[in-house]
Amino acid sequence: MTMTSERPAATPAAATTLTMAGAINLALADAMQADDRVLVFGEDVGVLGGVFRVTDGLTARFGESRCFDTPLAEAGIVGTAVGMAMNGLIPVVEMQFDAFAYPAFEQVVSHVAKMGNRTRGAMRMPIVIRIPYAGGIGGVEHHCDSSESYYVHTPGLTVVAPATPQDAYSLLREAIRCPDPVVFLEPKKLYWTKGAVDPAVETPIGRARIAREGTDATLVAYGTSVPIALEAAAVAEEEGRSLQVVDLRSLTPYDDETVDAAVRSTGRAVVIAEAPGFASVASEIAARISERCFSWLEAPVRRVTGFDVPYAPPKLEHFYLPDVDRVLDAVDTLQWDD
Amino acid sequence: MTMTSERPAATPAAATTLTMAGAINLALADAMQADDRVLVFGEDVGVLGGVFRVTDGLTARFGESRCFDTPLAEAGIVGTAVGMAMNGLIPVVEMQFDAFAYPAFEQVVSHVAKMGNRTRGAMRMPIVIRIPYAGGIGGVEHHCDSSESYYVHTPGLTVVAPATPQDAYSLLREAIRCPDPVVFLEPKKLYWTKGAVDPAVETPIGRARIAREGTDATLVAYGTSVPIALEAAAVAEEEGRSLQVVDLRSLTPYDDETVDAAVRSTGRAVVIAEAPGFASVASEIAARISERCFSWLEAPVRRVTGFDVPYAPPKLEHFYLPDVDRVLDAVDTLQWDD
Amino acid sequence: MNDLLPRGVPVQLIDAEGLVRDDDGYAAPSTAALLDGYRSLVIGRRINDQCNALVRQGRLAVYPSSHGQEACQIAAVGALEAGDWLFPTYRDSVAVMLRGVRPADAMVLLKGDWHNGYDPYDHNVAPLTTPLATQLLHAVGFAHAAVLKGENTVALAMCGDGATSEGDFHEALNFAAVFRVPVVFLVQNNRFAISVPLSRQTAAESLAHKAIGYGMPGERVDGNDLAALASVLEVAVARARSGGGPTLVEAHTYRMQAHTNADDDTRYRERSEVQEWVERDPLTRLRAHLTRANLLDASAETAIADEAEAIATELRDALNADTAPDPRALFEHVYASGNPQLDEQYELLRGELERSREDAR
Amino acid sequence: MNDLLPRGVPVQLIDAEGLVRDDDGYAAPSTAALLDGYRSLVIGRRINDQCNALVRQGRLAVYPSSHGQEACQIAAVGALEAGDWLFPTYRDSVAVMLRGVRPADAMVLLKGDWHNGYDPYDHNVAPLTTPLATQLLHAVGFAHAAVLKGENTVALAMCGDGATSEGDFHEALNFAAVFRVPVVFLVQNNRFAISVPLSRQTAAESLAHKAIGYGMPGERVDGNDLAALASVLEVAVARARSGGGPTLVEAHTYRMQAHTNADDDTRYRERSEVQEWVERDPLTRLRAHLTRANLLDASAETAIADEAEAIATELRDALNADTAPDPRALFEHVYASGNPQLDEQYELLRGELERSREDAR
Ligand SMILES: Cc1ncc(C[n+]2csc(CCOP(=O)(O)OP(=O)(O)O)c2C)c(N)n1
Ligand SMILES: Cc1ncc(C[n+]2csc(CCOP(=O)(O)OP(=O)(O)O)c2C)c(N)n1
Ligand SMILES: [Mg+2]
Ligand SMILES: [Mg+2]
Repeated sequence: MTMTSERPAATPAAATTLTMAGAINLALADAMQADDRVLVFGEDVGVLGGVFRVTDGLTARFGESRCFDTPLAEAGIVGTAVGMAMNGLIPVVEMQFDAFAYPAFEQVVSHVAKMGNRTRGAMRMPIVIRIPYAGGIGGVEHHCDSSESYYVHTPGLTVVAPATPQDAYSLLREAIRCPDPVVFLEPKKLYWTKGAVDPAVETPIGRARIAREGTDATLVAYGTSVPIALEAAAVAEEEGRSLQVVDLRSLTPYDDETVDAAVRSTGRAVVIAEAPGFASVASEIAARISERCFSWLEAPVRRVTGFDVPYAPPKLEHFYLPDVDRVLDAVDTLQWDD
Repeated sequence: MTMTSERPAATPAAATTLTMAGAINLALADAMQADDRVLVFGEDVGVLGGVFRVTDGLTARFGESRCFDTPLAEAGIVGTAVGMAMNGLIPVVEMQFDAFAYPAFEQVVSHVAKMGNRTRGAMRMPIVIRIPYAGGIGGVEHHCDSSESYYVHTPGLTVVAPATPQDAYSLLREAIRCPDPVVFLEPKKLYWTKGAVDPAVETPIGRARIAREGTDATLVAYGTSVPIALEAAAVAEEEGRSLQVVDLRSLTPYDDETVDAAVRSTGRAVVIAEAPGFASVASEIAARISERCFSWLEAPVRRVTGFDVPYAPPKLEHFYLPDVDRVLDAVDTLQWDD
Repeated sequence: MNDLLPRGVPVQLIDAEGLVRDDDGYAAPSTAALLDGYRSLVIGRRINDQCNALVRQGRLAVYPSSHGQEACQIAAVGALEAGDWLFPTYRDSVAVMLRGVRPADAMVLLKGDWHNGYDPYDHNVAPLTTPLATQLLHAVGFAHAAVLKGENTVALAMCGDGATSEGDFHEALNFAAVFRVPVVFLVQNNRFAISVPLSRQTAAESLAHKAIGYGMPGERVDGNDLAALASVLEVAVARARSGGGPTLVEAHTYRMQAHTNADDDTRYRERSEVQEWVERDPLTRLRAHLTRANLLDASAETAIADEAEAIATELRDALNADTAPDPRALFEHVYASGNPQLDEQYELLRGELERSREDAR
Repeated sequence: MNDLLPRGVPVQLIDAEGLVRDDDGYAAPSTAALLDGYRSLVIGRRINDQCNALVRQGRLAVYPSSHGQEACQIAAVGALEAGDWLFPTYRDSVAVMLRGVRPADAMVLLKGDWHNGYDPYDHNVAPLTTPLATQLLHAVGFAHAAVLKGENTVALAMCGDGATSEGDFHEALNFAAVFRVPVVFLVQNNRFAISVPLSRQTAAESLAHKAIGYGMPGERVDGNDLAALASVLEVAVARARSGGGPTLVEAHTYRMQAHTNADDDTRYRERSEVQEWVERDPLTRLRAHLTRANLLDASAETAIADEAEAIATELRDALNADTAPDPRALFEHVYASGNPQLDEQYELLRGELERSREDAR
């Protein structure tokens, strides 16, 4: 990632406790303060502050020209962001819900992802596409898709999914500094979880985090599945099993080094992701681990993912979503000799 | 798959030799003949017969109301196909090139794939979306994408990719009979390969094919990668290694039974696909084999795929595409004791 | 060809005070029709009130109220014959119910039980659609199919002002005009897309001015005047049925309440603006008109109120009944032709459920 | 507001016979401008001929000829200042070269060496764009950024008649009008989208009739009349630069040759139709006009022909030079910030290449 040294004016001196939504809001404000090429636009991001209030106060503080509402058209939002990036600006656009980013798919895949490459680096796309993703919020159809696999499979995109307020802040600041386009996935159901946020903490994109130490098996998670992995590890400990948790944080680029070292240290792995599992990010993780850690593995890599069905209606979503029991069931199948 | 017994009038009595494009053309004609709910539309599919001539003669034979050109808008083509299916017709639409299906992504993912489910089966989508896919034809940017992973990851879609004229014919007939929406991927570079086609042969969607028997290792391929796998197996034989080749034919549903049995019989596997490998169909295949054949595997499952870069320009595509050497290199790494 | 342009001012037959405005182009509906329309307005308003209450009580996951827009939905349904098709959005529950769908079934999506709660073929109503403007293409394809099949069906597709900015809106109107299919596009311009005002959706004089760009007629109508809506839509539907092709109708109305219960409209609009529109309420104006014309007396009002209350009760009872949707439903309908991977996954879930039942014992 | 509608007939200043048509709305360009335009027409035509030859000789992978449409491209470039930006399609190579891009660089995409052969910032020319209508949104965003940055830049975006059917066309014109950005949309209506005739793209009287639906002026112009094109685009660019917002200009022209060398237009259109348009050729008509006005003599003709020939030679030599693109390029530019997975993959490829070089020894 390219680094800029400027530190935002409005940044609180030290760490404060914020919700993830608050941390993202602060990151946007600090980035806009630090670099006036940064602008925010999309549907309802202006005076309303976004349907999740993530852009709250940005228009009031930075003015209509820095944070504004657009006509209701996602291809238009992303396509004009491409043009703005061509003209030297750094657009941070919001797709209101994951499924409502699909109208922009052609602009994302054929232009945002490819422009830097097709111009041999002459025309980079320092765009950030913010997408509130995944479910667990009782949302009706089209409001809870986990669409990360579409983006991760697309060369040229960088894809990030934070699981904590601190990572949300630090990774979004990085994403905005990044010369490449970044799809920034915000786990809806974690928007209101609180945590300490120190704006001074810099976290490079592409590095996973050991969220919990453990020796018996490794749980690999990202975004919404990290809290589930941590909870499962806590329960397992009571049952006398020590589970390590890796929080990927960045899906592209992917941190083979950290994941491989983790899995080799335990010899067992379970990949946890909310999206339908077939041909997904979880498939890639499982395939990579299986290939790269072959001789270390005591048991096949298990996947605990969403089922390969359209996202469930609110009253059925608890059956669909990976949960602690399902994770522990998978762990139990890891051919324990005991 | 639901079966219909009608056999088309215009079908040649016995097997004939056809190109894959010819086989697809025959399948369309036979399906239109057999069932007048079947209609074909898209860009240039009418009087021109499609840019690959796959729909050649259909308008002349069945008239403007059965095969016609639309305004130039892919979301419009797929979205109106949804409405036609709602009203009892069986639309077979053509996306001119893989990358030009992206404007229809929202209609495909949010409606075509989900309508049957969200209406509890009351409103099925017997739509076939034909997409000439992959490269190897010296096409310029956006004309050679391998986009199958996007569709395979989307619950509700059935995804098929034939590698021979016979399968192209039989699977397309099945796809048109199928009550579920089918993304039918036509390997551009195989359009002009010839083979025997017997219209009487019925091939259910969801069954893989052992394209070549072998005992030392299994090559898993589909669409454009099948001929490469077969050629690699032929070369390997000269070098004294017996490679088995599985042609998946159908990506969703996926034929675990055939693939697992094949890999368990050899204990080694290489997955070959032209698409970028990251979070792809190849990832899923490798992950499934690694998990389901764990105790049979003598070596990690290898993947030979396109690189994770935008498809190469014509003069560089031979560096990008999986080829026999790259496949044999992968086979060489399968921890042979000899 | 400029006759494809809409009028300078929206068609209005009964003004905000309930006074009749003569119009040389459009005839007012019969008094019988108006009385029946009034009845529907009262019912529609009651449904909105009831659903707002149910969402507060947590019986509905979310509710996008059409309070103040009921006239558009009633006129839309009134313009169609039984064999015709309606393509509604998430805000058109009232229209869906008026079309004959049982209130309880119409609310299944918003209750959270399942994605769509009714069989579209029972009353020729497409599923409520959320991805904006996508249903317009479905309506066009449906109508195109009807033409190809030689059926005399008209499709009426609804969308909002915000949805007109989507590419699918453009492609739908263009396909409809090029293939001259029997569709009526009804845009409920309620001046907001959640918080975004109309001025951010278009710089044109009106949304109906888009019609001429597709070669179809466009008309603007007072969206709170049931009489005007009925007449304008009647003409549009008749044109479609007689092979005259599609029409774009823009109804000028107002979203009197927040976007949904989850929205807080005080963040982005003045109460005074809302108040201005309360004075143009479609229900009060029609009541004023009918009362002034001595077509509506206390007993009639009571009868209508009772009918509305009965529907509200049915709705309340249905939604208060606790439902426990079967998890099997998650897998059953994804493929009609079956899928071995899903079978395996369902087995996994079934095993979990059985174990948890055992634990429970 | 109906003044946003285009004229009933396309603006024409010089007719097919080369005779001047007076117009009270638009003034003809100076004779100097016309002479220079003629020069560009000859060069543009020569470039098309040369590229057609090069594709036959296998030096180009594909070529979408603009034979007969050169006037549109010349006028587009002529209307812009150096600081302005051009957003071309795959058919606009002539415009790209006239903008200053070296012919050899402009043809890199179509030669197959790389996706885009020039640095867009060298001459303010966006990459040739193939996904239809997508570049219109880029132009709008670019112009919007210029406004936000307080720069007085105009963006001119080109597309074809077929592309107007795409959703992105709609979204681009709407964003441009709503934000009132300095963009000129130039639609080269050459009556075909590959094999599909204009009648399948629109039922409207003209494509320029779409403008009023966005609240921007629309104009139609004879796309084979360089004089009319220059005047109409000059007005549109001036409007954009002075804060007057976007304009939609529809140029009525014709694709005189097949869609590309890969296409066979005898399958879908009559030679007689093509012949009719040959008689409206932009080049012959301007030559007739200038000769009649004694502004063009044999020596001037020779000078221009020589200049055109020089460019053709440059093009020929550049494309006949065999190039062997470096496979490393496949990985180098995908991410500016690096990617460990790509590094591994490049190592794999490098290993293969080294082994094959060793084998070669
Ligand atoms: C493609 C798409 N983008 C965004 C949304 C999120 N969303 C739901 S309703 C809405 C506003 C729609 O406004 P309008 O079309 O005017 O209809 P109204 O809600 O006013 O009836 C938005 C942005 C969506 N449902 N679909
Ligand atoms: C989104 C998209 N769909 C389809 C295509 C394939 N295609 C390339 S050119 C073309 C016809 C374009 O016609 P028009 O816009 O009139 O431009 P012209 O070629 O006539 O200059 C088509 C269908 C494409 N490039 N992009
Ligand atoms: Mg609205
Ligand atoms: Mg054209």
